[in-house]
Amino acid sequence: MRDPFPATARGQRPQRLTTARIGLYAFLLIAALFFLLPAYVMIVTSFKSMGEIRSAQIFALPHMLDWSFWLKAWSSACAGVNCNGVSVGFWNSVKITVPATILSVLLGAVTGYALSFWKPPGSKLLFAAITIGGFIPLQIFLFPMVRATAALGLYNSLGGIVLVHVVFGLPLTTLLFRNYYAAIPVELFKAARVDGAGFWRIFFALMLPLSLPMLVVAGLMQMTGIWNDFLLGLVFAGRDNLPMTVQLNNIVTTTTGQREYNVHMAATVLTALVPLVAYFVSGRWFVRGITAGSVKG
Amino acid sequence: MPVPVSLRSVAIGYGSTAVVKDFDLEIAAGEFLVLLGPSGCGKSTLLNAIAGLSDLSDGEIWIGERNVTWADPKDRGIGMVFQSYALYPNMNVEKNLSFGLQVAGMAKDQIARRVKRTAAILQLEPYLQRRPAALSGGQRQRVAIGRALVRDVDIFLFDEPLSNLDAKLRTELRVEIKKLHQELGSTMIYVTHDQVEAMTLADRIAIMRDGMIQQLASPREIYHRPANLFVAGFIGSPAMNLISGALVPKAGKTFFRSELGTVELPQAAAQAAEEHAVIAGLRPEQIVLDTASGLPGFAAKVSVIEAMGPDTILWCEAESGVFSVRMPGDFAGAVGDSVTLGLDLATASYFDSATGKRL
Amino acid sequence: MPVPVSLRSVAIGYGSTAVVKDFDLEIAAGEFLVLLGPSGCGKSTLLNAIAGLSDLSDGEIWIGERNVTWADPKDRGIGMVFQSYALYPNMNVEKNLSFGLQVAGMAKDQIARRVKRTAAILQLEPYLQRRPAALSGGQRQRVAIGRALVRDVDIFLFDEPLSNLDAKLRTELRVEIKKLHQELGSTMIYVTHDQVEAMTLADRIAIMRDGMIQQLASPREIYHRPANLFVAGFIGSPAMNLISGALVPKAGKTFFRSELGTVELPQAAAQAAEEHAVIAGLRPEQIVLDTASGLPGFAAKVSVIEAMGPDTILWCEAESGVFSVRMPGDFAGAVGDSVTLGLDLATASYFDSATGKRL
Amino acid sequence: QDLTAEVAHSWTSGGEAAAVKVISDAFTARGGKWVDWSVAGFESANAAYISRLLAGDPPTAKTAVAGPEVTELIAQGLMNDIDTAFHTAVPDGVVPQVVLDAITVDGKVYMAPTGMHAGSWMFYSMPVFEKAGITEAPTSWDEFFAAMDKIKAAGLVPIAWGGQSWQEGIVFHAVVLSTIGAEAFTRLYKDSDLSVIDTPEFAEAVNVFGRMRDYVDAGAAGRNWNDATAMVIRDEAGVQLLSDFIKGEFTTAGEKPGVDYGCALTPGTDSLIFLADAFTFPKTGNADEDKAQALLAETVLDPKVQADFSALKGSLPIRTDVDTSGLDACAQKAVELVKQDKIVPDAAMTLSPAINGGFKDAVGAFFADPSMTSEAFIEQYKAAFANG
Amino acid sequence: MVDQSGARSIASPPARPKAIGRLRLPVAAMAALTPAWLIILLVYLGTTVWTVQISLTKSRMLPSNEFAGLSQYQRLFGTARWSNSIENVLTFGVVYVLGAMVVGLLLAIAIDRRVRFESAWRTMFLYPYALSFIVTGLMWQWLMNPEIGIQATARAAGLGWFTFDWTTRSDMAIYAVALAGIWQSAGLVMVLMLAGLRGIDADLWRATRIEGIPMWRTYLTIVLPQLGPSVATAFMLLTMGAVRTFDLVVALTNGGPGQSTEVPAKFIMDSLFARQDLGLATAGATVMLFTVMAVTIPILYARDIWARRQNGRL
Ligand SMILES: Nc1ncnc2c1ncn2[C@@H]1O[C@H](COP(=O)(O)OP(=O)(O)OP(=O)(O)O)[C@@H](O)[C@H]1O
Ligand SMILES: Nc1ncnc2c1ncn2[C@@H]1O[C@H](COP(=O)(O)OP(=O)(O)OP(=O)(O)O)[C@@H](O)[C@H]1O
Ligand SMILES: [Mg+2]
Ligand SMILES: [Mg+2]
Repeated sequence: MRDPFPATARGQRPQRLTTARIGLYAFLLIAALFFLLPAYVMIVTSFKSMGEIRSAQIFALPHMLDWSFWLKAWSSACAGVNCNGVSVGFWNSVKITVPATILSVLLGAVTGYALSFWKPPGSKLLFAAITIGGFIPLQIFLFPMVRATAALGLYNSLGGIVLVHVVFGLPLTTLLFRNYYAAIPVELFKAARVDGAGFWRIFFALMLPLSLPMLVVAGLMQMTGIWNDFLLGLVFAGRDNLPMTVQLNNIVTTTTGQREYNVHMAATVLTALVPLVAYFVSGRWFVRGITAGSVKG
Repeated sequence: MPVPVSLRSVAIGYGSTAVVKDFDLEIAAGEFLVLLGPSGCGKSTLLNAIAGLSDLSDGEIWIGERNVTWADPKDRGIGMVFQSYALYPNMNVEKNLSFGLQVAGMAKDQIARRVKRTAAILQLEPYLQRRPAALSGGQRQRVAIGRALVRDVDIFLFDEPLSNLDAKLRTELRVEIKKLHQELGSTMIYVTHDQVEAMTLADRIAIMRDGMIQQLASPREIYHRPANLFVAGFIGSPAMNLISGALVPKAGKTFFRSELGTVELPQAAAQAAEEHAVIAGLRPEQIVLDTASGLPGFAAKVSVIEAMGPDTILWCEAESGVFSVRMPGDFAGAVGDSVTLGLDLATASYFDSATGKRL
Repeated sequence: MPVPVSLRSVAIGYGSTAVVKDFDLEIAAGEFLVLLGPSGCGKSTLLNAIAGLSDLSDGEIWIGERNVTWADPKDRGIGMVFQSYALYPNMNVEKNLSFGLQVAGMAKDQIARRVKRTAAILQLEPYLQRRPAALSGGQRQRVAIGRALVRDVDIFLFDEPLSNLDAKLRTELRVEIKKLHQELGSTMIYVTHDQVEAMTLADRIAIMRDGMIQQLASPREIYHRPANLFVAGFIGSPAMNLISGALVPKAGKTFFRSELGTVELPQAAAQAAEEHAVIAGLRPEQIVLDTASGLPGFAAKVSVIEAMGPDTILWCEAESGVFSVRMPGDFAGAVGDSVTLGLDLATASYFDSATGKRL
Repeated sequence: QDLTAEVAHSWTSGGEAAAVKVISDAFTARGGKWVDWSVAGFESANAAYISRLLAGDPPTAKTAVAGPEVTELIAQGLMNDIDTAFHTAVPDGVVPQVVLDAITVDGKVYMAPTGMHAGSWMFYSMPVFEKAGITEAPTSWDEFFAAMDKIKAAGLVPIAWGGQSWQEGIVFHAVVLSTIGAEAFTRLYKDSDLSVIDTPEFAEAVNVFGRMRDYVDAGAAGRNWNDATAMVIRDEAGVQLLSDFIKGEFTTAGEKPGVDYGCALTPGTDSLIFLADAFTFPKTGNADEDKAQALLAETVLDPKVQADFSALKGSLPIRTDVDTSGLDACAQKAVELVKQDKIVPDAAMTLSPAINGGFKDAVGAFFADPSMTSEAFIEQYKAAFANG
Repeated sequence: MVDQSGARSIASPPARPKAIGRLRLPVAAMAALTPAWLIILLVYLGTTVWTVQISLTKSRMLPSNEFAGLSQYQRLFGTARWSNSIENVLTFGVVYVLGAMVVGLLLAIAIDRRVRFESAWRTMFLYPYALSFIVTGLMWQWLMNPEIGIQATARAAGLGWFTFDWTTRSDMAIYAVALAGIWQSAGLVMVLMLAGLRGIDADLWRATRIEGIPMWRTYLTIVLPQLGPSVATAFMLLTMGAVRTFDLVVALTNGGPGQSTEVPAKFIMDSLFARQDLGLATAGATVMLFTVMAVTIPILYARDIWARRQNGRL
């Protein structure tokens, strides 16, 4: 340890690498190792020929950097009679994910906000029901939802799949936001009410900006969930709107057919690129001290 | 437009504990009412209830002709300064100020004008683009005041709005608030712990204690004729000097008997039909240092001298206790001096020993 | 054990804006220093820097024999009351008070004793089991004070610790803090806007403005001999009455010439080698209402009367401006009265018109 | 005329997809329009398919294992028969009776089989056998275990084991067939004659199956079949017991049958356990689609299509009258058996998925837990029938 | 709510309507909650009713109306796999939820310590969440395979004693699944906690530094309790995930070895689509649902009471 009282200390504290700091980075590195190990194997595998893969040296580096499997995964891997890789459903995925994410996050935010601050009669019951709903395995909903969307004329449509995602996202997003709002000083809400703002005004002008970090978290979660979903997309979206993951599933899953691991790895990573990029850029919205300076005490 | 506010047997509580009980208060249209009371007596709770931010457990609140007990805050025509500020952390100062106006649908240029004027009054111009987190404590408080002042409401609720401001600014803002009050004629309910503020701003002062009103009267009355011992002790700094004794009626005259001797009181001061244990209260300025004034006096010794600028407080130890005496600022005594204290018992307040009520 | 604190050409800023620049301050061991200054002048910033909570951009801080510029807050032996309280929201009052002691490894019973004593001083006993969210503003503030007081430290930093308390409690706590200071002999740095507090508590007062010290002196000196116009205007409420004029030396004597006429000044008041534009400053109590006193006078009209209890402030309009005059509390004039104001120019302060510095 | 057929299938990987292409090309050549609706993975495909049935929007055709999972839909009146198309396309007698039985309900043909897969195979690495000094593929379980001991002694893995219960189920049934014989096998799995389970032959099967635990490596649990195959290809393991579909793996690895690897029936067996894939045809309520269905059925049953499809898929044609010269050596062996009617239907074709699931549960549990007694296993296995 | 009677003399206050209770209905809030109510009532409650109803029938592949009494439940509880599944999901749930919470929280705290390249770290820890488990399950399968994975590599490097063969051992396989689960979900907990951590008032941190409270202690006793809502959220999400766990198991062990990693959701899924046993699946789902309700409702209730006590709120 360095002397905490150097007689010559002056001005800005120098950035020093304390043992605590070193420990911190060591922890992060070890954690990263644990987290990246599968990714490493995956990436390495995606460059290997099947022969190399069969040799079962999972940690070995590929003999050469062969991008062909990535190319194949993106644009020419076969699934059934279509050999267009995972790129096929990309825009469909976007078309499903964007509205479904926005709507479900908004619905969760509004619901959480109403439950946290306004507490109209029945709020507790509703919240309990929503919470319990989160435990039901989605697949149980499949048949009833099929009947319901068919009855609404939304089966096999973009609207249908978006609706389904919003419905299934409700417990998660509501939970996120209700608990987040519970930590926001209620005085803020009071002040806005005195300022004459009503339900929606307070929500949009005050609560939504204040929930930025949670919007990001909920957004990332919903986006990932919706982007990665394939069963609901398969069932509800209709053939014209099948998401990318249906193709991914068709490429990657097989019971008795061949498994081209290299292409599978590449396809998986490619499909996950959009969420990954989102994770990376979302950092700047994890703002520090978002309610700082608002209340005293 | 000035509106009256009326609280009718209002009760408010948190959970099972009642904070305010059976509270009645009529505030006239355009009145400036100051709420004074010890910390935790329920002032903020009351303001919150008037604003509609917390539910009553009993009673009614009327604003003007309307029973607003169950009305929404936004329908009550109030502006409020929160004790804890409650600034919108995501908005800069300008937005904080203009938010309420925008909600009310005011025209852009008018909003700008008002915000500008308010910011000028509060000397906030340099900070308009800052977020609350980047402001000093006093600046935050000013934003909180500004947020109420920009708005055009019938009733202003101020919860210790100037507590974190320096004396100069505080004086200036006090004058501004008074001006605003006169201009708008709005009803104002103002919580403060600053007696100068209370005395100078108030039409009437309500002294609260444990959720109940102890005295509701003009500042001058409260200061000079406190209704009971609590008010007497609460108002004035340093507090009143209290002397236990008895009123003794004798031959049509009334005498005050205490350890310090027995003195005849003028008719106006106090009267008693029979001997009566009382406590006499004397403000520090009702005690003088020399007996030349002809007042009954006794010996004491100066133990502490507090120079406070315009005046000096002497703490004098006598046999019967410690007395505080207010002297001019240029007083030139020293600790340890022997003095003779003269009590102006004729102008003193007398309280019943048992009930604490003013006689 | 009392330790001195010394700030040596300290500079502090937020981002690129410098708040405190080239700041030097020597606080003696066991001294009670009050920091006074307008809102936003950098008082809290300075306290934070002394506590080690924000980095200096330049300069050094010494506590006792140690250069603590880079030392951790916990190694500085300080206790601090935050302007924003910063209570631990998840802990009840008792835990809030005892947590620091627990962490320091103090014995259970000793902690209990200390907490009990502190809670008693602060009158917090009924609330020990409550969380901050269930406390009134003043109660929260008292917890914040308590958290600093329970600890045994060499230096206390108080950031407006009494601002949200009622006058009575404030007086009591002021006395308690003073007592504590005397008992412990710890060095105390105290930010306040309350001039009574500043005057009564301080060994010395530092008046700050824009991150710089304007005057560092005893309370009495600051009040009676402000170093410049800023200090003169900042201290005292209402502020000094300022009269522009000139000092005219003539035949070995000095005269003050203004719109109100020309008056000879006693030797002690002010001197000038040549004619010199000055501003004379008179406290409201340096103005009297009758000319019987033989002071130079002029006619004015009472425009506002503020009864403040112990005294009454008259705002009098004269041709040359508005003058505030302090009268006794039982003053019985009325608005509109014509009065003659007598100025005690002999005891007035004189400032250079150009620099604002005291002559 | 719009002969569009939306075809649901799960054949998405390499060889499978190529095989589907044979059908789709032939269908297109006949004037149809193929719309591919492929969903890999049995569960997902089924989920999606049933959903579409419920929503009243089924595809034109769907592949399935010819068996009870289709019969329920037929019983519910949701399926079209293709009796006419079938008999137009297929002369009598060219489809083995067992297969015909499987695709016929109430005297009408409802399914158009594409081919069949044979379980009860044993693939082995020639170099490993050589190294261990094994000259002949074992034909009885005693020989088998003796050979395995040799491989073990050579420091290699005797059995390349895919430790997933569905693979283990296939192996177990192959063993059962070897010990109880084709007739009893059919009685048990087709007619649910539970007395078979109580025979000593069945107990012997359990015993043999249990012994295999000693010949698998530590990493067997949960292993995919192709990873197991890779062990044989790498010549690290001796044999793999499974269906014929694993051949493709050898082929893509550039291995030659008879040179690098060998194939034989499971020791002690003389029959094949077969599983027929077939197209089924939901009622769509659309006359054009009915026509497309008939056309598709005819296409599938075309001898050329059957031959080409099987060659790519690694299966066997359902018709005995097609030109099988394009098939590999192993498949040739199988074709012979088919021609001799030495085939028994897989339990999946005769018993409900629930019962089959129960089998897998029991077999998986038994293999994973050496402490489980044969009796307990047989008890659980039998219970699966009751649950169905 | 304008009073019709106009001005009233103050001397005789109007007869107070005994309107204590809430007359003030937040109409907009109720309107805003309508979608949620609709979804809950129509979809969630509707499905629940449907599920219970189907569980009382003989449904196989398709829903049918043939009443079967409680026979599906009899079958359910007669299945060894179901009881195994319940046991497994409990073990898994505890390890997974606690593990993911702890790891996620530690990561969040580490990242919140103003580290450099924050986005990179965050993405590194979160990426597993974005990858489909069909393939990442295979990665873990490989890594944990004693013949080719970490164990083999370690042993090849001379660490002969090193053993990591959980997936192949019936007694350890469920922990292997939990490990992979933690790997997948810890990042999620991390961002959730990060969102909470970022909201903590800077002055509070200052206060703890003044009092000399060590960092770990500050996190444990001050920050963590303040993150209460975030912790609760993460806990709930993870628990929901644990109860619904399905593809993780399928991808990693497919329930094996034996039935050592079978879980109820997989049981339901298998019954639903692979085994075409709708009746049994819905019976399983019903049992799950009621179990969850039996556990959740008292917890929610207790939490509500506790919160009211703490804050002295109504
Ligand atoms: N985070 C910040 N970023 C930028 N400027 C800041 C920040 N915090 C404070 N300031 C500015 O620094 C100056 C000094 O602030 P400081 O809090 O020290 O004032 P103060 O003297 O304590 O005032 P007050 O009496 O109002 O509490 C103020 O003008 C303020 O606006
Ligand atoms: N949420 C709460 N739960 C329980 N008691 C509360 C709560 N809020 C306030 N109280 C109590 O109610 C009483 C009145 O509080 P209130 O805030 O109205 O006091 P106040 O008069 O404004 O005091 P101050 O001058 O200190 O701000 C106090 O004793 C306080 O402890
Ligand atoms: Mg208050
Ligand atoms: Mg400050």
